[in-house]
Amino acid sequence: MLGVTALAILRAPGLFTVVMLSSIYSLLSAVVFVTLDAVDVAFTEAVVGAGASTILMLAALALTNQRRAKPTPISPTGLIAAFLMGGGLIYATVDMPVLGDPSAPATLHVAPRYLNDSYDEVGLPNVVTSVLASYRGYDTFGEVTVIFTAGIGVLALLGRGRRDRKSRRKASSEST
Amino acid sequence: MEQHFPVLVVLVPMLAAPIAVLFARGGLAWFLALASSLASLYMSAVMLLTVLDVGVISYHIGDWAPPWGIEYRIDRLNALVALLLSGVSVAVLPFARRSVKKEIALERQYLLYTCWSLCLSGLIGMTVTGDAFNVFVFLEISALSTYALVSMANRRQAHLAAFRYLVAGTVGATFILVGIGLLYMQTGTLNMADLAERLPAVAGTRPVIAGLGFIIVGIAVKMAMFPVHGWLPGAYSRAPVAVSAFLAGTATKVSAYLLVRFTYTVFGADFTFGTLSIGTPIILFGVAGAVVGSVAAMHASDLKRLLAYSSVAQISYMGIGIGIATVEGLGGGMLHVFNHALMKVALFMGVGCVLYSRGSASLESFSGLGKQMPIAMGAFTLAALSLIGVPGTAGFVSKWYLVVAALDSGWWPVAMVIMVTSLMAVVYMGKILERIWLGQPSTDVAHEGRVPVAMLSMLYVLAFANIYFGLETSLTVGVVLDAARELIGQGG
Amino acid sequence: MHHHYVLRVVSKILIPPILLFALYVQFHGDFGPGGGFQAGVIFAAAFVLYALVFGLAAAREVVSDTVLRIVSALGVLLYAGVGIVNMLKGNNFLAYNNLAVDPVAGQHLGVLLVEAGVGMTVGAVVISLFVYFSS
Amino acid sequence: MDSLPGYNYWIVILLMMTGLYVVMSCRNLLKKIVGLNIFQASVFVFYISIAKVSGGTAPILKDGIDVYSNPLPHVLILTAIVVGVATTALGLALIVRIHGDYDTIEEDEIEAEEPEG
Repeated sequence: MLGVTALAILRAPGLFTVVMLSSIYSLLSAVVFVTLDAVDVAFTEAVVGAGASTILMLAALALTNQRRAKPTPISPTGLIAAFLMGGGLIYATVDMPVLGDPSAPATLHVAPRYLNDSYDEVGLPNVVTSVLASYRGYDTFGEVTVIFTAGIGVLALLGRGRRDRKSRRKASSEST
Repeated sequence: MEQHFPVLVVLVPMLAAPIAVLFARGGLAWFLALASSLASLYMSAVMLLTVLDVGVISYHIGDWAPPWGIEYRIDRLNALVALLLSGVSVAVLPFARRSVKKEIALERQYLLYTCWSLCLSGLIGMTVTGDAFNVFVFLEISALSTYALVSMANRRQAHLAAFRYLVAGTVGATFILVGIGLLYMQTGTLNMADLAERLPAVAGTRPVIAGLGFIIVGIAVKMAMFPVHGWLPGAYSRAPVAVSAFLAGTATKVSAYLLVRFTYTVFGADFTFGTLSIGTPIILFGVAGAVVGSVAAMHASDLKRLLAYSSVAQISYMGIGIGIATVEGLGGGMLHVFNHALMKVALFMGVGCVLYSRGSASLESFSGLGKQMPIAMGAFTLAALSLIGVPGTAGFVSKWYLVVAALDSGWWPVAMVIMVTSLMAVVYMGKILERIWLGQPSTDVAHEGRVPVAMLSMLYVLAFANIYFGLETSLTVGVVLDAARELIGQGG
Repeated sequence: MHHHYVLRVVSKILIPPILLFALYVQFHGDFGPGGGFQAGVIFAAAFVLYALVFGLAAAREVVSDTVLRIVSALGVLLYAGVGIVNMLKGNNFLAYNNLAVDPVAGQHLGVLLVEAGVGMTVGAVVISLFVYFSS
Repeated sequence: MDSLPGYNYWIVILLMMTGLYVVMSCRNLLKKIVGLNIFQASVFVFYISIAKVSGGTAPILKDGIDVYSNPLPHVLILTAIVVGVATTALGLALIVRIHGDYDTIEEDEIEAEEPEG
């Protein structure tokens, strides 16, 4: 289903449809996350990916007044790049551990300490929260800064003084 | 206090940003950015001395021992890069004050300096971290703030350039993310030192090889290596000129550092360049990039664009040095990272002075400036000579090491290409110098005022740094060659 | 939209539970799925609903742009502040153990404060994104 | 299923390829951003499938359960999702400005106005 949605996005001409499909795509991947036992990630993907991004995309769509995208011609460079990347990954799958393999290296080295000791060391039953806020709290600090940066960036682009965009546009096209 | 320097060097500029936003004053934001860059410069200098003295510093954030927690790990190489980054920021900020005042509306200036601080802390964070996923997080901090910085120029092409940069940068970052995921899948760890220890056991497996490929491609995009350099000319030529100067000295340099860090430290030189001989394609793309960049620079009509294309060529030299993978080659490549930052920052500052006083950076507007602005143009000429690689300048030293390394390891056509593209640099920089010193002043270019002393003096600091590091090479060459020996030795 | 009484009444009824739910998600992250990020976004959703029904101008009166900017900065500073307190108390950055006598209680407090910082910044930034995009 | 050990990854790979192709080929700027989202979301699925442990449950500790999925990739992806949204927001803001500048978000029409880019 994810694949069908992704292909539909590629072909759909209506931008509103594209945004809706992308929201559906996010919700579907949230469902996949639940089946893979990642409830926190599913929750976030549903709230942030399907919710916040969609609202922003709709707002952007409303501001740009564009409803339809031109049909996309087949791009050879795009195809080559996509197939090179896909080929590289498929080449790699041969040696990959089977899905759910309890003896995969990823589940053996670092992760067991989080599962076994985090309750004694941090005291929270939700291991994801312990890792997120304590063991790898610095990543989360960086992540908050990323959000803050995005807020500042959008403020710089769309904040105060946008009302005279039309006049500035004239000025900037004259100066070029 | 000193034991916290590894994290403070990142934290201080990062905290300057929200504090600047609280007060929303351009002047205060500028001061905070400058003060925090100075603090970072001091701290990275202290750390470099400590590292040279006692060896690697490891800082465990949250007191969680690696690989469970995130580790900051300072060695010779990244201490030098951190010094370079904060140094460039300290040098460009006094210059930026007046230049930004002229280019950007007053109420948005504090946002620019906020993004500047965030960008600096993101770049230093990428440099000092010893955790592969932490690299991705800080890379995104610096990337998002860079897109915002580029888009702040008051011209519409800047938005387009920033958008293209955003798309390319995000694809690059996602490639790096996939690569880190593949490594994690095979080793179960994210800590770089731990990865380096555990990778040899699984080195032959396909996910590891694919992971290396993804990481190299992703970094190449961020570094603007040929053929994925498309975003750079637009971004550098459309950004506010002070931002161009800052980014030219920092952003691609950190990517070059990351390439070294992943290929040499994490995977090990033996594996990357011995078993897989990744060096050959890197060198070949580097050669192609050097030629393409130089040819494009010869045809550019705007000086910012010319400098941006010349950056593509110069970045390719760094790639060549990294790909040759001998002590001289790697040392030359890293030396060029340092020296190219010095010359490009000075050149963009020179252009900034001309933009400030003439309002244009087209080639025509440089005609006869040697008579009208002899002081600024003198410094510009010094930096231009360094870019060409005239003996006695910093540019010569690193090119020398690169050519020698290429000849030593049998890559003599590569040495030829470095020579030929240097000649092309003579052509495109010579064209401008000729206009500056021999051309007639054009009458229709506006005269918009004298260049402020602050801008001129920082331009001179950088120009003389080019000469200083061209003559007195013991500091940079010594550190870099030692670092290269350490990195190549690590593989076994 | 201003004359749709049903909408106005329904949203007036809905907004408090949404805010409550945001707080629940914020503080329940220790035990179940949830945490600062999700809570921030849900909190912002309540604001978006208010703005959609009562108009953006009314919503901006409730939460002004300056407040948003300051809260988003304070969230980052709160997060870093916790780490700095840890440093002043002699441990490394973000080592929560020393926040209380018992290291586990310290960790708990640290996580709580840090998640609050996350929630502040995320909520304020998402609201301001919505405001910028729709004005 | 045993004959194709990596079947779950094949789906992810196809999704990543589609996403990358949308980013590189679509000339509409908004579709590019949507393509980036697809590309990133499929990488997220890839990470989460690394974390899956057969017979395990979500990593929230309860008495009587011994097998949990690996929490570390979950944490990484939580971070990455938020980073992705931040990028999307900034990209959309740029699109709005570009539309204000050029009255279009089709790259072909912008390039017609801006030959040098």
